[in-house]
Amino acid sequence: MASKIRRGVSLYSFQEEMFLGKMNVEDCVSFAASIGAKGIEILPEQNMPSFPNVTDAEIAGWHEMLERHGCHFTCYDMFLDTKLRNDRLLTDDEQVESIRRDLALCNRMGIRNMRVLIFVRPDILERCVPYAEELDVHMGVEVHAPWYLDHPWILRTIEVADRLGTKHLGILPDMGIFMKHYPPELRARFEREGARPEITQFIVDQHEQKVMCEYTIYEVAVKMKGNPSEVRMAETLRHAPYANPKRIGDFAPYFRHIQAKFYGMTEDCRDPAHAYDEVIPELLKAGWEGTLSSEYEGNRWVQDVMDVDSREQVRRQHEMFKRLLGETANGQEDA
Amino acid sequence: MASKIRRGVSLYSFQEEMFLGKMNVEDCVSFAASIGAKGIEILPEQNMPSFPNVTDAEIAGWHEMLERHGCHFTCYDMFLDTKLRNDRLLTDDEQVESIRRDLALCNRMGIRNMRVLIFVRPDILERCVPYAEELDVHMGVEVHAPWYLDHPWILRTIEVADRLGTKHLGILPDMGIFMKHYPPELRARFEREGARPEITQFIVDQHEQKVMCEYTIYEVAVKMKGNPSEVRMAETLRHAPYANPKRIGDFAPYFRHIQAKFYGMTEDCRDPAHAYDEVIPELLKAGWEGTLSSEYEGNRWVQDVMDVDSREQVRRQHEMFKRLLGETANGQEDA
Amino acid sequence: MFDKYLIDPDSVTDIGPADSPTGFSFTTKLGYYRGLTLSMLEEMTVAVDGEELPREAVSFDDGNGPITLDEMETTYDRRWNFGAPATLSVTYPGGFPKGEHTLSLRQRLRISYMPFPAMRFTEKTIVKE
Amino acid sequence: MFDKYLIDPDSVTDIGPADSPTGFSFTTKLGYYRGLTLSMLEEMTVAVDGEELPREAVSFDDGNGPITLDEMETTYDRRWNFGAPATLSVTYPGGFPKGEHTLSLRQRLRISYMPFPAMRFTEKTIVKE
Ligand SMILES: [Mn+2]
Ligand SMILES: [Mn+2]
Repeated sequence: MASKIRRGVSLYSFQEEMFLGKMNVEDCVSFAASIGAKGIEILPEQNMPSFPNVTDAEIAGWHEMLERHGCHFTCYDMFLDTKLRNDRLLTDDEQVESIRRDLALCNRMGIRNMRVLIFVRPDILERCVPYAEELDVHMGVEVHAPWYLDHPWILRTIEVADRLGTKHLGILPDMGIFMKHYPPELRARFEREGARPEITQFIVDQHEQKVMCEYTIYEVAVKMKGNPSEVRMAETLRHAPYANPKRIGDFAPYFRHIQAKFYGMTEDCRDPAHAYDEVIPELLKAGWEGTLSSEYEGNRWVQDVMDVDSREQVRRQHEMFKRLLGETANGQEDA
Repeated sequence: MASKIRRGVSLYSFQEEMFLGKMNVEDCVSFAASIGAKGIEILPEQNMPSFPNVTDAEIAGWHEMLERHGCHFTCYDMFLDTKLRNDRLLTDDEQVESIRRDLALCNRMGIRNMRVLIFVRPDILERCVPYAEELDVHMGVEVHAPWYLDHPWILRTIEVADRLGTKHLGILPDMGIFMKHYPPELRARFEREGARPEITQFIVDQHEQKVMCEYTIYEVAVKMKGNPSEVRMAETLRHAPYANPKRIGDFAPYFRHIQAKFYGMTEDCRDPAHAYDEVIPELLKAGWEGTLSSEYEGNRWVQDVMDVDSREQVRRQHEMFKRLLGETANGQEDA
Repeated sequence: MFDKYLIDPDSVTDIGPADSPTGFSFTTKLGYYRGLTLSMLEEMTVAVDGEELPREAVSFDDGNGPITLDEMETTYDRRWNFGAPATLSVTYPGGFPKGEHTLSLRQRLRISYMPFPAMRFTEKTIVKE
Repeated sequence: MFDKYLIDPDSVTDIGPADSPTGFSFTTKLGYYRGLTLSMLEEMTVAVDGEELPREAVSFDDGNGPITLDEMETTYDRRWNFGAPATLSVTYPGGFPKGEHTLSLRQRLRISYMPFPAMRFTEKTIVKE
């Protein structure tokens, strides 16, 4: 039986090349199509210069471009500028209005999933549910490390969704929560900045053993008298818990899209850090239907020593996805 | 159908009165019996002055004393002094030997549950499993906040237990992981030390909303320029996550004893902080069999302004247990 | 995340009369993976050889007209887009100094989902003949 | 956790000849909820009016014979039990000063399951006629 899991990319993945003017959005879409990643996740505040005053003609232009490459939108990444002003936070009404603006644009673009930033308050989202239902957009709170699926902040959103009985509020996991091993790209960067290999090895070993991060930070900062790069590397552990992949089944009804975070793939197309080999089988077991959307975030860790090649990194991740999803040459392509 | 959950107390609960010489161990046992908490959890390093050279006669004396009050032992709290020496840590062999010593004493005392400190390495425990099996003692790693059931460090112990197929290694939850509301005793203490009520209210509100603790600490320390008491109060949030009670069923096969942590009970016998009203129904639903063992830890928060009355606090907790367990007047007493 | 790309070192140009420049300008980008409304740019601090220039000396233009940093603070209807070059013009009598000197830029961004302001920094060596 | 109970203020007594005391002693307890092997007591720092006395001036006795703090460091076969009073004797020529003075004690304990040493502290006002 073919899996219902589709492959896609977030335009976030190509931020290095787009920032430098080496790729435009169509280059990204064209490349995604070439690796069978037909679902496109967009950050309007990154990719649409006229945001928030996007015209119907612009939207039509996007759709024509996507169709040229056989692609389609999967998800809209929203932001909420509660600190728009320096003299006060947005009021609750203003926050609801900002989200409603995004929901309306998302709907106009024909997108049915919206990534909601994790800091948005559940009671604000509760007020947005009627609009989300009317516009048929699923608001998925991004479960981003160091949060995890069972984190009580996330459970508050689940509680709202259950209480309202709505299908338009839930979560949207960022696979960074399944970082099982310390990413070699981060370690190498800290070593280039002056961290000593014996200290970075200690940090990697502690993480591998899943020691409470505060202990490791204390060991490195106080007992080993770590230098600033070493302490900064130890502090990255605060942002990198490893959530239990076995919980995916419990939460699967609450998400329809996944941000497939990664920092770098090996040449033989393996992710040395994230436990996709445990996560994807759980998704398959749950019969989950939705898109695995590449979110390459390695550029910032390697740009000091090499030209970033986001395409090659994303290509390798999709080779891994094909392997783990059991896609054959002709299998998933037309799904 | 009567629940299989029994009630008990840890002698830890009476530390204030015992430290001050106002109660001896028999006073504690006698009191526990009076409230139907017949299961006694002991900390040999606290309650047995001859530790670790405990004689058979001393053990017999304990059993006679317990029997006088109709009580029995439930659990042995071990410690592991890896830092016994100031020039090096205990070697792995020495650690195994120390745990084996505790397992043997536990067995001699006729106790089948041993609380293992959470910092003990899973690979060390793996080496101890044969001794635990031979001596028929269950080693339960104490899941203590800020860890939680699904924490990857805990999952390593579960992985060892599953791999070995042993029934003698698992966990031992400390109910502090289910701290759903900020304890009033802590707040009041910080206010006596100089924290301003508007700041403590902010901290309580943030915790109630389950905001990521580092955010609250930053708000209090940097943005609000909190005084030292306020910052210390905010920092307590690091140690107080709220774990999902719904996970209890998944982990129930791995524990046989529970440390029922609390900081203070209201006069009408409710715990204002811990979600026992959600936890106990999950235990009942799982058909869990074992002892809820009181662990009163409020003394340190109130001793600056009042005489600590550990007995009254424990009594109130057991009134709550009786209510939540559905015990009738004659129900559980003889179980 | 894009700190090293914040200043285009080849863009440094004097402004004002050629024989008595009143300052210099250079091309910069926003150090962030999306665009921001101008009100959220808290600081763009320019320094020559490590010496910071006054905030009032700096003027920003992303092609939609020059604006001071103080004016940006309350500009809620104009965005600086992702990857879009903008010009920072700096009052600096005599223009950028001849010879080898460093030019640095610190951006302070108010990102709503982060508890603290995001700081971006770059320093480039500029050689002017 | 038991900081406020670490010193028994009524126990302060001079030691040595009555007319020329060589020091004083007082009763203390271990600030912990269990007993500890003596090697894990890293410091017991006594101070009079805030002035710390040298480590060598202090001697400990829990009823099993006096021992110096340096000797305790490598004493692995003797425990200071929970709640058990012990005597700290301090070399302090002239004995505890007459009048109202503060006596403080800081215990530093090496607790294996904690990443940093546990610090306990108490200060009591002692009035000696
Ligand atoms: Mn993400
Ligand atoms: Mn406990």
